[in-house]
Amino acid sequence: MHEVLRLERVRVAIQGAEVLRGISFAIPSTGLAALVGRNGAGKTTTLRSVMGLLPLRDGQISLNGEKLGDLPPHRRAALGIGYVPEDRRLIGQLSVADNLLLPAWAQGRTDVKKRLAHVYGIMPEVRALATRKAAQLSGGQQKMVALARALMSATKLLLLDEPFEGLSPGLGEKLAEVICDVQRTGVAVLVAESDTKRVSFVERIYTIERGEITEQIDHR
Amino acid sequence: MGGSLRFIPFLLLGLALITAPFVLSGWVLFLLTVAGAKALAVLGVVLLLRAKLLTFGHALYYAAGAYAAGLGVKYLGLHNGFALIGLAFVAGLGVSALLGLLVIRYRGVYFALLNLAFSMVLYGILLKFYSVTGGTDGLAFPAPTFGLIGLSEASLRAQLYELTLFLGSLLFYLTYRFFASPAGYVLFAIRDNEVRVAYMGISVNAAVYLGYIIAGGLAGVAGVLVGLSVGHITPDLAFWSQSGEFVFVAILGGVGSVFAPVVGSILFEFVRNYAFELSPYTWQMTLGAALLLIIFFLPGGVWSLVGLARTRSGP
Amino acid sequence: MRLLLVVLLDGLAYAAWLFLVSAGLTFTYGVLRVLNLAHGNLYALGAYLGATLLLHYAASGSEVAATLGLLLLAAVIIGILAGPLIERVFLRRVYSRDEEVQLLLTFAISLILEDVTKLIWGVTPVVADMPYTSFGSVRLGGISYPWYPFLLVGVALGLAGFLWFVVTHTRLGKVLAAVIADREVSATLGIHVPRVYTFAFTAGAILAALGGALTAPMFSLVPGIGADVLVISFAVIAIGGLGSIGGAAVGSVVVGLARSAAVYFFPELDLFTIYLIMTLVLLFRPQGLFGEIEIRRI
Amino acid sequence: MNRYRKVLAGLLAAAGLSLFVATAKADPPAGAPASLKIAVVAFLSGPASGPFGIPARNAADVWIEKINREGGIGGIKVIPVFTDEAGPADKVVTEFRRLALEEKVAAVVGYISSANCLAVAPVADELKELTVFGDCGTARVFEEGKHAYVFRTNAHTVIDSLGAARYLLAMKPDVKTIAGINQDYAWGRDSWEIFQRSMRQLKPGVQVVDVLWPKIFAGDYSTEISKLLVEKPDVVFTSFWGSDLVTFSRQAKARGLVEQSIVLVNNTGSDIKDIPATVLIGSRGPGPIAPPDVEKDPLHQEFIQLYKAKYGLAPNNYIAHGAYHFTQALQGLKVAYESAIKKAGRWPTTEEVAAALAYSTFDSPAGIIQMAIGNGHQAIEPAPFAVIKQDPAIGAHVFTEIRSFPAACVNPPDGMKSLDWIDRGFPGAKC
Repeated sequence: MHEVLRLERVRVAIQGAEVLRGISFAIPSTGLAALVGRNGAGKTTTLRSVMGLLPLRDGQISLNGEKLGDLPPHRRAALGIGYVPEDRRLIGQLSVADNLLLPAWAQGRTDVKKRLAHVYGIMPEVRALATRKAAQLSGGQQKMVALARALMSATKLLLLDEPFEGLSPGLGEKLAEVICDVQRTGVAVLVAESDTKRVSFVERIYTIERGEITEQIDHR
Repeated sequence: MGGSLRFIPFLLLGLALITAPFVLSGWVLFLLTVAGAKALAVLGVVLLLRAKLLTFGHALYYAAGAYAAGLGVKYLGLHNGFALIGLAFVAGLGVSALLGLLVIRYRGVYFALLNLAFSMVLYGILLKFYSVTGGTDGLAFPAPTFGLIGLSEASLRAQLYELTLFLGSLLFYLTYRFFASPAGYVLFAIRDNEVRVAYMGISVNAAVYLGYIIAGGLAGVAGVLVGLSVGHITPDLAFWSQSGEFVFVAILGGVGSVFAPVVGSILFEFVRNYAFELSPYTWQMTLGAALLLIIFFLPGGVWSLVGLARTRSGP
Repeated sequence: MRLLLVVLLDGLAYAAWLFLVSAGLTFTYGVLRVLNLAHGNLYALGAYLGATLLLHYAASGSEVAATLGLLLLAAVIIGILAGPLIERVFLRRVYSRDEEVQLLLTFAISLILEDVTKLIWGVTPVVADMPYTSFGSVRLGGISYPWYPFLLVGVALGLAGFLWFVVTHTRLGKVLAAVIADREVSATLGIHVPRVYTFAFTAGAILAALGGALTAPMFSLVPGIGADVLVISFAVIAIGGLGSIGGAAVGSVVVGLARSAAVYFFPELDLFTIYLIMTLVLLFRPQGLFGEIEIRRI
Repeated sequence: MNRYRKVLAGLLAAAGLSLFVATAKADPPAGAPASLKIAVVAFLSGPASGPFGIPARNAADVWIEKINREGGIGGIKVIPVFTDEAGPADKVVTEFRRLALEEKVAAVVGYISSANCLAVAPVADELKELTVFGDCGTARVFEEGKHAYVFRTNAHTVIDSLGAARYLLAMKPDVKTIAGINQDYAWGRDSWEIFQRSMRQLKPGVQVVDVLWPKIFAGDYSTEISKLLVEKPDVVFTSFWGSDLVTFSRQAKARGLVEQSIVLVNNTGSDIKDIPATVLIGSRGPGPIAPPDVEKDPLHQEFIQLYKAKYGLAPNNYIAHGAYHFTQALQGLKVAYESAIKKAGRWPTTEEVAAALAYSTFDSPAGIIQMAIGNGHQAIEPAPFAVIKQDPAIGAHVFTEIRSFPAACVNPPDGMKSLDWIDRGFPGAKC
């Protein structure tokens, strides 16, 4: 089984302070992994580095064995990486449908309708919101839309930053189901989370502490 | 031991500055006087920039100081240099205390714009009340007297230089102390994160108001010192391009130190004058290119060179 | 009553001009969050090139469409030459720096462009007012008006409508909205943000130059016209709200009518009008009539 | 390349000529410097550079070349130092001090802005620097102060607007209503004040229907023109200049204001081809709008030829009084230096040159200049006015109805303030 995502001795500094201190881990294809750690441990920084939003001081990140180097974020999205930031960050003045279509327009994709149908297939509740303005949605709805938007790009890898934060237990369960569905379509998933209990459904948990992976737990 | 030795360069610098009139040419001395005076206005801009408040209207207080003194000459018959400086300082403080009540509520580009609007209104007033202010032709500033010293008029340039040096040093020292005071730290903290400062139970607006008034008073003194040196004032003192020049010089010098505005101001005056001399037809291009070089290669302003030299030469 | 009509007509014609010269500044600020102090110089370049093209190709009077076409061509040439150059070579390198550094950078470029314009076109006034005089005139309220300023009213309305349509109803507009709202997330969605910035700055530059080109038939051109326009359009967009096209339109109408009324009823106040309005508006609505309050980040 | 070669050839020729002249002439006076540096200060940037600054600078350039070709001043070659006048007063004064103290120029010629003349005058006295103002207008310089080292070899602004009033009454004696439109800055205010007070004296009962004050360099005057069209005054007086005048007069023409009212311009700096026909126009001093007899003046002809040869334009068609004024300043200096040399028998001191220039009379491309008022530091000049007409024969604009009011008619006598003189009904005026 080849690895979709591999990080090797990744070092990242923010404003001179080293936040990631030589992180190495990997996610196998069709894998479902979580990165668990306290606030400030380096989870968000890891995801942002994978997305290309932060420059690496040292080390390598590769997707399907290909080194990403200093590829800019928009090129990584085009490679099939979807990213759900922690605070949702929808484009409030655009409709839900426009939010979903943005990645397709930006990447100049031709299979827009197919892709949209695919995402609606996984998350039918988003279809019902399509014409509403993103700013008018509730927090929970926005989380789901942000996930749907990331899925428009995520043909290979989906990155989620604390997706369960602030969700009701019921909605949380539903989200977990969607994540499992996504993984079943052949997309590797990496979830960043502070609470191990919320990610009991994943196959592998990496624990991160002060910018280093301290533990790896495999379920199943 | 190290402490007392470090004092020596400052002593030498001070001595050099005080004795400058006996050594330097009249033109350089004049240039230093004007640059030193303007550095006070720039210091006010730097003070506000430390709190991330960019103003495009600081020339308002510069002009207020100059015109308060100019009208003092014209209508009150004042000729005593100290009285004129006092008048300008009070004008700078007073106008900024009044307008400060309004502008300190704003941040970012709106703060910059509101200040610009006020300065342009003053510009308009100075232009309009032609019979009082002389309109664009301006007001003359006859040579002031400094009753206490009683020196001859021939040494006026040297007197003005020394006055600017001593008064400037005093105000720079006081501003330096202000930077180190709790209110000064609050201003600096606002730069990083205003809301967090507010959470700490500190009145942000009170600190900004205080900073704004100090900046206004500094500019007022700068205005009268330039007026006395030049001998003539015009509404251009309040024009937006003058405010732009202060910001230009602030960035040129850097906001890291109270000394930076002086260095920036002197450098600017020389660069501008040499740009005129080298290419009278395209001096603006020369200035623009110089500014680009500083932005890209000396992002901390000219003052960062001093810091660089210091780290190179060891502790 | 007749006087009111004249005041209104003059005010609207002036408002149209204000909108045409300030649209570029507010557009650039809207997308890049950079106040382009070289705006006035792009305006001047557009005006000079527009006048030059008119003098070469339309000297003996010309049709409206051909004239407007030439002026638009001048604007596009200036925008495409200057826009990408300024954005890619200079501005791009300071996005991560403080706001004041970005302002200074555009100020430096403005100083350079001022002399570039002078080196190309010299200092003697350039006059190309054929469209102003030869497009005929109309009698309204008992006095004669040339058509050209009213043509500009039409152009301004058309431009406002066009910009509104692009921003709200096209994919391009939605991509712009995304970049404006969240630069970083836009990049993660696959939007090539630097390219969008170059595009937006170039579009702003074309608009600035277009304002100048359309002005060329009305004014005679001399060094320094850019600085005045910068301050005026600055005030207009501050009144309307920085970054808002609609705000610039409303700000233009407010200032246009106020100035016209000032000329008729308080000629001594002419100089002040624009700054008085700007001060009043900023005092009661600091974000401008249509601006959005920026959220302070913790 | 071609241009470069031309310049080089010109330089060589000039050098050769001056060498020839210098050797041909008698030895320079005792104590003479190797060369005479003269600063030339004029707007080289900004809106005043086109109509005034650059023509003035170019005129000084060709005139100094001519002076050097003919042996220099008192046998000494003149080296010009050109600088830009633009910038706020503190910059202008700093630059003046640099010229005086660092460049050590013998004299400073120039300044177009009144504000700059007012700012520079006291500094010139302080530094004992011989300074000849080249173009600025304000009467305040010598009416509010005495300046030992400062001169102005052109008339002050009173002749512009008083001349306009006199010309108006000559052309339209039955004028009843006037309106004013002037740029909102000091010179615009001065112009209107002098014109209005003069009209009050010369034809009491004329009604002022409106006074408009647009911002200087506002660019567009549509609204103002609409208002003037509504008010229908007999005469619209304006002190616009440069691009503002071009725009205003052309818009006024396009909208029929020029046909409805007489448009009267007190003093202009614009190309004659850019001003519509039937506009009444004046010039400060008789250079650009030359009365027929001045046209025969050899200095005038020489100036036009030199200027045209080097800069391609005729300074008289391009109504650039700044160009003439700068040659007047240089002529004044030359004559003063040479008479001071004669008197002293050696190279003169600055004070001796100043004494020679005061109350002197000398010839210039704009005719005879008399340093008659302001303690001999201020020149008086006649005030020429004309109507612009399209001449179908040559297909260009020409001046018609030229009338020049003699210097003694439009200048106050020595020692009297201009506004007092006007309000007292022009005592001593010889018209």
